[in-house]
Amino acid sequence: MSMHGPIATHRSATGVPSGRLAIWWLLASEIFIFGGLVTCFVLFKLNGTPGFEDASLTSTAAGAINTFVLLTSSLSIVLAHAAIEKGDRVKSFRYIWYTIGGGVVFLGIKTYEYTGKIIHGHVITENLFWSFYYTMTGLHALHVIGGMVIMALISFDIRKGHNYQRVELIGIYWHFVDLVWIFLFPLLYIANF
Amino acid sequence: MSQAAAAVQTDTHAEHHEELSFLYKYILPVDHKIIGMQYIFTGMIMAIIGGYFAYAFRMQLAFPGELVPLYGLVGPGEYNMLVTNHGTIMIFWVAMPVLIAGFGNYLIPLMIGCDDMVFPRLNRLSYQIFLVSALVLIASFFVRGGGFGGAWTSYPPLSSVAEYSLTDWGASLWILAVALEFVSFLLGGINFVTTSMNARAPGMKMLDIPIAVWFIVVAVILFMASVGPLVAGAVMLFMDQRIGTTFFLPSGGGDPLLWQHLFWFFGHPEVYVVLLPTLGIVAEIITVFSRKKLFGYRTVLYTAFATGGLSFVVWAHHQFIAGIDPRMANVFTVTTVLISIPLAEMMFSYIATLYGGSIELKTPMLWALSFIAAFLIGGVTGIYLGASAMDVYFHDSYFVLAHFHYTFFPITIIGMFAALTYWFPKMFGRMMNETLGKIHFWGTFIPFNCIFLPLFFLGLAGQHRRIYNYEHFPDLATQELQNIRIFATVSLVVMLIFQLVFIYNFFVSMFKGKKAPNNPWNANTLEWTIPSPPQHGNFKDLPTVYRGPYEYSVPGREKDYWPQNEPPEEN
Amino acid sequence: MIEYFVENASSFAGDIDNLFLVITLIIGFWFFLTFGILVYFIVKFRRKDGVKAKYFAGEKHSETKWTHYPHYAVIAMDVVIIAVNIMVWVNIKQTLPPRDNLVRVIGQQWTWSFIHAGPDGELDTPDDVATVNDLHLKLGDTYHFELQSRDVLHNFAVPAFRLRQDAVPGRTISGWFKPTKTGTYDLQCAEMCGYGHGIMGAAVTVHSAESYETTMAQIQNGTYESHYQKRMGTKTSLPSNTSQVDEEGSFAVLLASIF
Amino acid sequence: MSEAYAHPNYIKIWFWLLGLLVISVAGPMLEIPALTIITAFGIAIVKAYLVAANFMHLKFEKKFIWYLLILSICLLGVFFFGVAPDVMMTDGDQWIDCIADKSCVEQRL
Repeated sequence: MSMHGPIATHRSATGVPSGRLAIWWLLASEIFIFGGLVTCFVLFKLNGTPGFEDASLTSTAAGAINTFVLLTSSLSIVLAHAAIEKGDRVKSFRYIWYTIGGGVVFLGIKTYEYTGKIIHGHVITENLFWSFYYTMTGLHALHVIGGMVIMALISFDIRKGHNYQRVELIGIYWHFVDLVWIFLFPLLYIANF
Repeated sequence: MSQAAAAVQTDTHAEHHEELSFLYKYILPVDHKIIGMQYIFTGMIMAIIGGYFAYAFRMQLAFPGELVPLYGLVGPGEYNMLVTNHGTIMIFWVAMPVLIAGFGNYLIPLMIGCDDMVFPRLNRLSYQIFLVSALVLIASFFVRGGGFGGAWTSYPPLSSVAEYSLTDWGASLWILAVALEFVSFLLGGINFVTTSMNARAPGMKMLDIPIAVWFIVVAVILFMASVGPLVAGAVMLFMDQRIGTTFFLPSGGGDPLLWQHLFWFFGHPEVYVVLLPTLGIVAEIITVFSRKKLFGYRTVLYTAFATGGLSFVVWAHHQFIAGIDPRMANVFTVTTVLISIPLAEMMFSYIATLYGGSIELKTPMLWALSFIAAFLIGGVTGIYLGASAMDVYFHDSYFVLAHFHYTFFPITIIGMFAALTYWFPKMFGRMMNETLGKIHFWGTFIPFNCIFLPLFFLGLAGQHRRIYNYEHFPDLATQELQNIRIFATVSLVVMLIFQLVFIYNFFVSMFKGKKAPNNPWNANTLEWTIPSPPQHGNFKDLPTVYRGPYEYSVPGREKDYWPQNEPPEEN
Repeated sequence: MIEYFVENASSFAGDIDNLFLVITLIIGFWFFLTFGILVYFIVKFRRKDGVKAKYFAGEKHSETKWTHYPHYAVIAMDVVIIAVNIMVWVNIKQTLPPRDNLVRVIGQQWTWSFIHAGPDGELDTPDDVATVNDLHLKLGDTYHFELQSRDVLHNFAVPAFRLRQDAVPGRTISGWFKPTKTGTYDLQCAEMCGYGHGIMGAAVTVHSAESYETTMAQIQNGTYESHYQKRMGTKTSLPSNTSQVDEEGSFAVLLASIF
Repeated sequence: MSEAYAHPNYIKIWFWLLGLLVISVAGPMLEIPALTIITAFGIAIVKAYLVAANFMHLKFEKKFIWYLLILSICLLGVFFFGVAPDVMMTDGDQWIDCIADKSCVEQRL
C-alpha cells in the first residue's frame, strides 16, 4: 500500500484502522438519522394515525425481490473484499461491479414501484403513510446511489492497484444500507395491520 | 500531495509541504491549522453579523419605532427575522465553528502530538460544506419575504406553512442551511473522534490527554449522537414546506409536538456540545496561570461524561408547558435538576485548582476566571428553569433569555476570547498587547453584566420574549421597565464599541506584535514544545509522552513546569 | 419576590412565588459561597516572588472531601427543590379541581377569542358569550379553560395569574385557575406565532360578582366598550414614541450623530 | 490491510438470509397479527445480526464497536419513550385530540 498523506492517517492506537473506525462512527450517526425517521413512523403507526392501513397497498413481492437483490449484492461486495485480501484485483473488480449491478436492479424495481403507486394516486401528500414511505425509501435510495458512485470510483482505484482497504470500507457501508432495508421491508411492506 | 514512500521518515515528510502554492496553502488547505483558522475567522465574521442583528433589535426595543442608526426601521417582521437569525447564527455559526471545529481542528493534532488530522481532505470538505451553509443562511435574508422569522426553534406549523410564517423561501433556506451545517459537523466530528482515538503520540495514555481535547471529543460524540433525529426532522420539515406533506401539521394527521421533541432531543445536548469545549479551554488556562495541577483530573473527566449522559434525558424541560403530558414533566424536572450535580462538582474542582496556586492575572486568565464567575450565574439560574412549576411563570420570558445568555455568552464569547488570547502566540507567532487586552476584557465583561442582569428583572416582571414593541401590553409599557430596556441597550452599544479594541489589537499584533517564543506561558502541553507558529506537519519528530498534562510546580524540580514530552531525569 | 414586580392575582400565584423564594434562598447561598471563595482564592493566591504553588492532584480523600462534601449538600438541596416543585406542579397542571365556571380560549394569528360559558356553566349552549381580546372573569370562581388554536402554536399567558400554557392546533388543552384579585391584567401570547406576535395581547378583567353580571349583560345587548381597547387607548404612550418626543433629546438620534 | 482472521463462509450465511427472507414473507399469509410481528421484526433482527456479525465482520471487530452501535440504538429507545407519551397518547388528563372527536375549532389550513 502506498504511503501518502499525513502520518496521523496511518497510526492506530486503538487497533482498529482509522478508516474503519471512521466508518463505524459514520454508521453510528446514520443509525440516528434513519432511526429518527423510523421512530417517528412507529410512533404514528402505533398511534393508529389514519392512512397507515395503506401499508397493505405496498407490493410485498417487489419489496421481497428488492430485499433479495440487496442481500445478494451484500454477498458480492463481501466476496470482493475477500478477493482483494488475497490480492486478486480482477476478481474483486468484477465483484464490485456485480454489486453496482445489484444497486441498479434495486433502483429499477424501486422506480417501477414508485411509478405504479403514483399512477394509482398514492402520491407523497396523500397521507402520512405515503409521506413516510417516500421519505424513508427515498432517503435509502439516495444512500444506495451514493454507495454505487463511490464503489465505481473505488473499483478503478483497485484495478490500478492502490487503496485496497477501501473495498472493506465501502462494503461495511453497503451492508449498512442493506441493514436499513432489512428493517424498512417489514415496516413498510409486511406489517399492514 | 501524494509523496513517495520515503515519507515514512517524519522529518523529511514535514519538508515536502513547504512548496505549496498560495491556493493550496490558504484557500484549499489540508493543513489542520489553516482549516482551524478558516473556521475561526468565518465564525468571527458571522459573530459580527450576529452582533449587528442584536444591536438592531435591542435599539428597536429601547427606542421603539425610531430609525436605528446604521440599520433603519425595524418592523415586526424584521424584528422576528433579526432575533431568529441572531440566535441561529450565534449558536450554529459562531459557537460551533469557533469552539469545536476551529479550536478542535487547531488543537487536537497539536495537543495529542501528531502531524495532522487523520483525514485531512475530509476536514477540508467539512469546512467547505460549512462555508456553503453560511452562504445559504446569508442568502436567506435577501429572498422575497425576507429571512425566516419563526424563532431559532422554528416550531411548526409556523415554520412549515408559508401562509403562516409569510417567509416562504426564507424558512426553507434557513432549514437547508442548518441541515448543511449539521452535515459539515458530522463529517468534521467523525474526523475529530477518529483522530483522537487513533493518532495519539506514543506514550500518551487516556489519562494523559489534555482536558481540552477530551472535552472537545466528548462534545463531538454528544453532537453526533443527538443530531441524527433532527436531521431526519429537518428533512421532514423541508418536505412539509416545499412538497406539502403533513408530518407536523395536525390537520393532515401530523403532530407539531413531534418536531419539538426532535428539536430539543438535539437542542439540549447541543448546549453541552458548546459548553464542554469552553470548559476544557478554561481548564487549560487556569492550570497554566495558577501554576497548579488540575484538581481531580479524573473527577473532572467523569463529571463531563455524566453531564453528557444526563443531557440526553432532560430535553423536555424546554417543553414543560408546551402541551406535553404533565406527568412526564416530573420525570424531566428530576433529571434536569440532577444535572446540577456533575456540573457543581466540576465547578468546585476548578475553583479548588486555584487553591494554593500562584495566580497571574494575564488576559487569558482574566477571561477564564470571568467565565467561571459568569457561568456560575448562568448555572444557578438554570435551577429555576429546570423546576417545572417555575417554568409555568418563566417560560418564554426574559428570565429564560437572561439565563441562557448568561450561559451562552460566557461559553461562546468569553470562551472564544480566552482561547484566542491564550493560543494567539502559537497561532501567529506574535504576542498580543496585554494592556489593550485588559481594556478589552473589562470593556466587555462589565457591559455584559449590565446587559443581562437587568433582564432577569424584566423576566420577573413578566416580560415575554420576541416582542418588537411592548406598547400593546400596558403592564409592560411602563416607564420603569422601559428605562431598564434602555440601560441594557446602552450597555450593549458600549460593549460592541469595545470590541473595536479587540479587532485593532488582534490585527496589529498579528503583524506587528512582539515575537513569541515557543512557550510564552510556560505550559506543559505538546503544542508549546514546537516553534510558534508551527510548521506544516507540526512536529519535527513525533513526540513521546511521559506524563500527564498538568504537572506544574512539581516539588523538587527547579522549573515549575514539566512538558509532557520531556524524558524523566535519570537519577 | 415576584410579587414586587407583578401582582399575584390567582390562587396558585402564591405557591409559585414561594417556590421562587425557596430556590432563590438555596441557590443564593451557593452562589455567594462559591463566588466568595472564587474571589478569595484569586486575591489570596496571587503570584508572589519566591512562593511556589502547592502541588496536589486532588485524587486523595483528604483533598477531595473539600469538593465532595459541598457536593453532597448540593444533592440534598436538589432534593428539596424537586420535592417543593413537584408539589406545586401537581397542584397547578396535573390536577383539575372541581370547576365553578368554564371558558374556551381560542388563539389564532393574531387575536384571542374567548367563549364564556354563561350562566349555565356549559359551553356550546345558546347562552355562551363570545368576546375578542377581552376575557372577563368572576372573582373567586374556579375556572377551567379549554385552550385551542386555529393555526400555529400560541401561548395563553397571564403573568398576574402565574399561568402559561401552549395552545396546540389539533388539541384541546385544559387547565384551571382561580382569580383572587379584581383588576385588569395583561394577557400575552408567549410563543412565537409569526408577524403579529408582538401585538397579540388581550385584557383579562377580574370582576366582582355584580360587575361581572352587568358586563355580561352589556356585551349581550351590544352597549359594551372593550376593556382591551380602553387600555390600549389610555396607556400606549411610551416616552420615546416618535410622535410625542422631540427628536433632539432622543438617545438614538444622539447615537446616530456619533456614528 | 489483510488481517489474520478467517473469512466466514459467506455463501452459507447468504443462504441462511434467503431462508429467513422467505419465512418473513410467508409469515403474514397465516394472518395471525401476533405471529406477523414476530416473523417480520424478529426475523429482521436475526437477519440484521447475521449481516452485521459476518458480512460487516463485527464478529472479529473490537468490542467497543458493538457497544457504540448498541448504545446508539439504546439512545433511540430513550428518545422513543420520551416522545411516546406525547405523540401517541393523544388523549390524556389535561388534553384531548380534538381532530379525532371533531370538537376542534375550525383549522385555517
